[in-house]
Amino acid sequence: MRKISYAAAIVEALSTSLAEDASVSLVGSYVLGLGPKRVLMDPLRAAFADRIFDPPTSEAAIVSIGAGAAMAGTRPFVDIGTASFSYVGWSPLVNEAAVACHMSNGAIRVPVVYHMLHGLRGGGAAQHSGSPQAMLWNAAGLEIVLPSSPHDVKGLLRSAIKSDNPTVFINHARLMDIEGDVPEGDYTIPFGHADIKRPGRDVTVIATSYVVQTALTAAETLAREGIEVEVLDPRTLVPLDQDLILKSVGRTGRLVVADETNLSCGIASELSAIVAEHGFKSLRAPIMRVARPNIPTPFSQPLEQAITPTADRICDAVRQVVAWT
Amino acid sequence: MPSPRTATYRAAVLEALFGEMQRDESVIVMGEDIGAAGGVFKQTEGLFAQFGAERVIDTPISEAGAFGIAVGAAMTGQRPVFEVMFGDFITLVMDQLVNQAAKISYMSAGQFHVPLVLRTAVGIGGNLGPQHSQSLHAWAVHIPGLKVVMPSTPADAKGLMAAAIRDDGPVIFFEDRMLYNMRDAVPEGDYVVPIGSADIKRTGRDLTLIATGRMAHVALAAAELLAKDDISAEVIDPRSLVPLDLDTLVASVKRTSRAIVADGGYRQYGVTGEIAAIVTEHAFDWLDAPVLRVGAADVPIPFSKSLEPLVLPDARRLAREAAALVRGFR
Amino acid sequence: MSTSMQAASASSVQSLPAAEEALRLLRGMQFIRSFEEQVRNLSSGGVIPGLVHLCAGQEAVAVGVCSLLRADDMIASNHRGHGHCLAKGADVTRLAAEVLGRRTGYGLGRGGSLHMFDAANGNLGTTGIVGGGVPLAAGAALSAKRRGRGQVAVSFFGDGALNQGLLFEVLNMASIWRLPVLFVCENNGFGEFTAIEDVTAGPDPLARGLTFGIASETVDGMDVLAVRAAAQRALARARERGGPSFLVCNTYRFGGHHVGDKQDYKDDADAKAWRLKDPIERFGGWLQHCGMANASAIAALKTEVDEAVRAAIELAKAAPLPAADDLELHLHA
Amino acid sequence: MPTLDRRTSLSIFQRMLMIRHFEEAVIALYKQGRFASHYHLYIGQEATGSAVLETLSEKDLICTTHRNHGHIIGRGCDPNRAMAEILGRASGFNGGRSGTLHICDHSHGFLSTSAVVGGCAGLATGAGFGLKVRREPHVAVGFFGDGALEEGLVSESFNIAALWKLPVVYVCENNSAGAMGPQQGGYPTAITATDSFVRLPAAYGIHCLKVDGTDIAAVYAAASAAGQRCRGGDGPVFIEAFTTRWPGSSPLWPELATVTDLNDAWDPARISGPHADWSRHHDPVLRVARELVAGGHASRDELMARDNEARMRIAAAANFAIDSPMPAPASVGDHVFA
Repeated sequence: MRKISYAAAIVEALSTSLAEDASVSLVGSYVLGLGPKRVLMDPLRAAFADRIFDPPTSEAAIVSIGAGAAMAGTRPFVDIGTASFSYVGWSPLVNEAAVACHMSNGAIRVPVVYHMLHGLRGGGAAQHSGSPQAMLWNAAGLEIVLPSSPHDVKGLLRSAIKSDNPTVFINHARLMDIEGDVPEGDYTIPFGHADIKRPGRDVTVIATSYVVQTALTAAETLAREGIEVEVLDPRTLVPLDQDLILKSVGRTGRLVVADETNLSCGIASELSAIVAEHGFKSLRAPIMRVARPNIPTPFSQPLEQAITPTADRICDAVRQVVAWT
Repeated sequence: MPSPRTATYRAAVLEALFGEMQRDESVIVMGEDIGAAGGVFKQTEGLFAQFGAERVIDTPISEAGAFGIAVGAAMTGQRPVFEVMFGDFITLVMDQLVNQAAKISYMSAGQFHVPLVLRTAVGIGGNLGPQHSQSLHAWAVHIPGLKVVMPSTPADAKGLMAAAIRDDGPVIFFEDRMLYNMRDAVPEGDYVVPIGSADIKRTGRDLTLIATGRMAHVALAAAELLAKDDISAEVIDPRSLVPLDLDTLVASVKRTSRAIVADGGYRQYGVTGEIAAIVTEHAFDWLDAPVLRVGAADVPIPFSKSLEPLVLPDARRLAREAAALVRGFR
Repeated sequence: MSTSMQAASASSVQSLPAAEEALRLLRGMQFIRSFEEQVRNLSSGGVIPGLVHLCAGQEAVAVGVCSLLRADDMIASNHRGHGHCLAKGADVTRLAAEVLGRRTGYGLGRGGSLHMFDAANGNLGTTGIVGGGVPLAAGAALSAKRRGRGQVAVSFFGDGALNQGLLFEVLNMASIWRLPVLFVCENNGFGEFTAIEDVTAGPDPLARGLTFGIASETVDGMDVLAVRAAAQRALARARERGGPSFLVCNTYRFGGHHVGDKQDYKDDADAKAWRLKDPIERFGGWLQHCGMANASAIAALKTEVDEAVRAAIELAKAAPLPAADDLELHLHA
Repeated sequence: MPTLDRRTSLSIFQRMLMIRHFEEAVIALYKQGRFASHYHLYIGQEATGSAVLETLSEKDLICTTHRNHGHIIGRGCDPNRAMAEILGRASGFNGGRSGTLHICDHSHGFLSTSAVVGGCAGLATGAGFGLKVRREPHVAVGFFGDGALEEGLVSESFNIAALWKLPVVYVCENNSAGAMGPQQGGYPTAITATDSFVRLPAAYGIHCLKVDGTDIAAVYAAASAAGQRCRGGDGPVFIEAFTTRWPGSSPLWPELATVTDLNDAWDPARISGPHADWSRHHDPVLRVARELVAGGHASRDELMARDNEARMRIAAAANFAIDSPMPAPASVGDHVFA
């Protein structure tokens, strides 16, 4: 199958969506970040000039405008840019978009997509490396999508734009350049379906976003030591594919959750609690959490490296749970 | 023996504010309607009359800007107690809280400190609906650099507010609206409860109920019910979520081998998940049963009288789950 | 020479500084320019991780304002803040070390270019959030007002921040509370990659201050003396409890939003025209025009400054990176 | 001096009567303990909302705030379901999920009703954006109080609406005049440094109009002009409508300070009590009634009859709400997602 970059896959999904549905619009077109890949958006800017708007630096307003436009029956795709900036637009995100459907007893739909780039990107420091997805999961009412491969990002983005719910679509800055098999044609990946990126019998490693790639690297290393790791990517946090997670841990009896959000009240903690609660009897070792320690992201490279969920840290955690008796 | 002096939760916090403002010129109070109006919950009543407009500052409805100003003032010698009227409105100060206040001491390598207290009223009750009832403290816990306290009794509220104001870093102080009128013993005069110390509100041997804020009272009521069934529950209130007194929690769970975590925030991705995970991690070999979690239903808090009470479990439901946990995993 | 003549006529109305002070201004601007040029080379050479935002072209604003500030006055900067830090007295070696992520930097190398704090010189820091530093300056002004020692706080921000609601809220409060704060908008024509007119509605950015009853004026931000004169008025107002001021300094960013930005969105003729107004060339020309310095003295000054900056950067490069023990320091006060 | 034809002015007055009686009924229901939460009333501002709504078409979109009853009723939404929502009943517009703060009737073009100050301005701007994307010749109207002009979100919305020429009419209902303010233990009022609210949107190049919010002809004229401008693609308009705060809305909790009796309109001598001045000079319902009769548009008896009709209709709505069941507990999790 043909290989294209993660960024190119995003552009394909956006292009198909804009062409297919005249009510789809883009608020903010630096969807691919500020790197060289941003030129991939130029053809779209040309082809759909009347539906692509580059807003001022007014995060609160664009989040709110996206919600309003969606309530008014269109399907805006709003680019918040670096995920750390979502805090500037936090109120309309959680007080308007997330609650409108429930508050109106289902009368109002909010089919908006909020796009952001999260994660440790190399020198992003404390205000450009944020990963707010766990906090957004804690606020009920938002669908949360974290594609980890070019194939997934295309299919999930198509689903996100078709979804009648407010969807937070989170890419990792480091994923943009990775290449992978992507079908030429149009396809969607339904929400709530986790994907086993690599099967294994000894330990389940749940990872999200860019850390899925890290976990696959770790699995290679561990395979050489005779440890067969199953790498599971939930792909969407809301809705969450709890069944597949519990099935996998039911087989392996051991779990490591690897993720880039901060440890406290983070994704690793929640998934660990869910499995401990519903899969207690199948656990043969404590669940290990490999996450970003509770420290603001430091700029300097050795320090940034020190808080990154690396393949080495995942390997150590896996070896610990395997050794547990 | 004379019965101890009592006060309401609201009055206890106010006592701490009066005390600290008298003690320290640099303590100022900022917020909406907190001046002459005395606060929408009357939680700042009398401060304006005593300390005047220079130290008790009414802000416009400009949460982000006003909070940012408090952060700047804290960096330059003031100790602001900044009030966000409803906990739901911390959404409006999120950027200044997460991207500035929490990180400035770290980013400046200690050149600057941000000695401010963000106090806000949270909790479900009184039919205020989806934008005036949430307990969003899990967000603050998720952000490195913030201390998070959540007192459940008038005495703790007074002592922790004093400690929060004297702390040199940003402290988020969550008060449950529905506790404001609760009356209980409160020490007079200068009284400080150190941040980071859990409190065993009731001792027991069969299971540990780890409960925050208002849920500590639900847990105590549940413990009463359980006692009737000869189940002895220990109730621990962490009192502060950052720093978390892990030793006290784990020691208790190692004794009882069972735990339920109860918190007023949304259940998914919240405080209950964090505490359950960390307790399971540290007491795995002592656990006879999964650590259960009890929190707010993951829905926007509905207004209607018939729906609102369903969002948070009551003592009966908590006791039922506790009994099942003890019996089911003998 | 024609540009320096214009500068002279534009500036002659302003209060003329003594030769010594004038050379101090020139040196201040040249120092920033040298620093930015050498940092740009390091950055494009891949020595610096992350994005670096340079202020070459805007030196007159930082120097014009900061040259009038007392040591105990305070500033809050933005993401394009090297110039503000240097102009407010930061040590160039520690600044370079922070940009390079070295342990000897102002933030142990944990902040980097976007997050540089210098408490000793009243610098509340550069910040990575557009408009994020504006309320910090207003808060510092609130402290200054309480202290009553005539301190002033200055907020530097770009035209991109004009569209942040935060600025709107803070302007309102600064005016209501008559805070001793000076809001300095460095209008360099571009918010990141977008021209100001594409994202900023209204007749004139000045209206954003005037509407709250704040004394506001537009300044030629390429003329250090013009900036200085306007700042003088504003600072006097602030120190005399006259409340805030709002300055829109029209200037130009010679480089891109960050090092590596191709700047394909810029108009060449426009860029050329602005280059002719280079604040350093222009002021140097003016100094020669009125006999305060000759060409060789100015050339010597440039060489001396380049050398000083080079030496500082070498020191910074030689300094150690932070160690694992530095990871959690100062997380809580 | 704009004037209105008989049909239009009577239609506006009809909306005003419905709102007034609805609000007086809400207070009564609160006093009976039928609901517990804090609430905000529209009494004193009926002329503004009714005249603006009179100019709108079915397809136009509306955003409102915590003070939404007047806009909902004035738009002609079912008072039964509005009152049921305030009482948290299953039959309410929001199924009892939002109560007084967030009532919205999507079928009449209302977007989600935000109780976060300023939230509505952002949503209304988004509604205008949606209309522009779909190239529909309608307008989005955002009603909010003067306090919203303290929120940064509102300034950001002004800027973008002006830049993109969005069809949005911002109606700022300035009801601060005559308010007690916190110093007298009353409800808070605006804290702003500007000497005139229209200067704020004007700074973003938005076309601004000021009107007496109790003068239906003036409000109708301004709203029509604003609507035309938007539909013509000339961008947003900001209308500041001045009203004098109803004494009952001034304290920290609403009180039934005045009770409406149309006879007071043509017989001011009957008016007495501490708030007589407000009733004589600032009550929009009495003013419009007086003008309708004076202008020969209607007889006193005709107006009394309409008044009575409205009173009955609202009484029926109150009974409907009281008799409606509470939502089923099991439904608490419904509609978190579409």
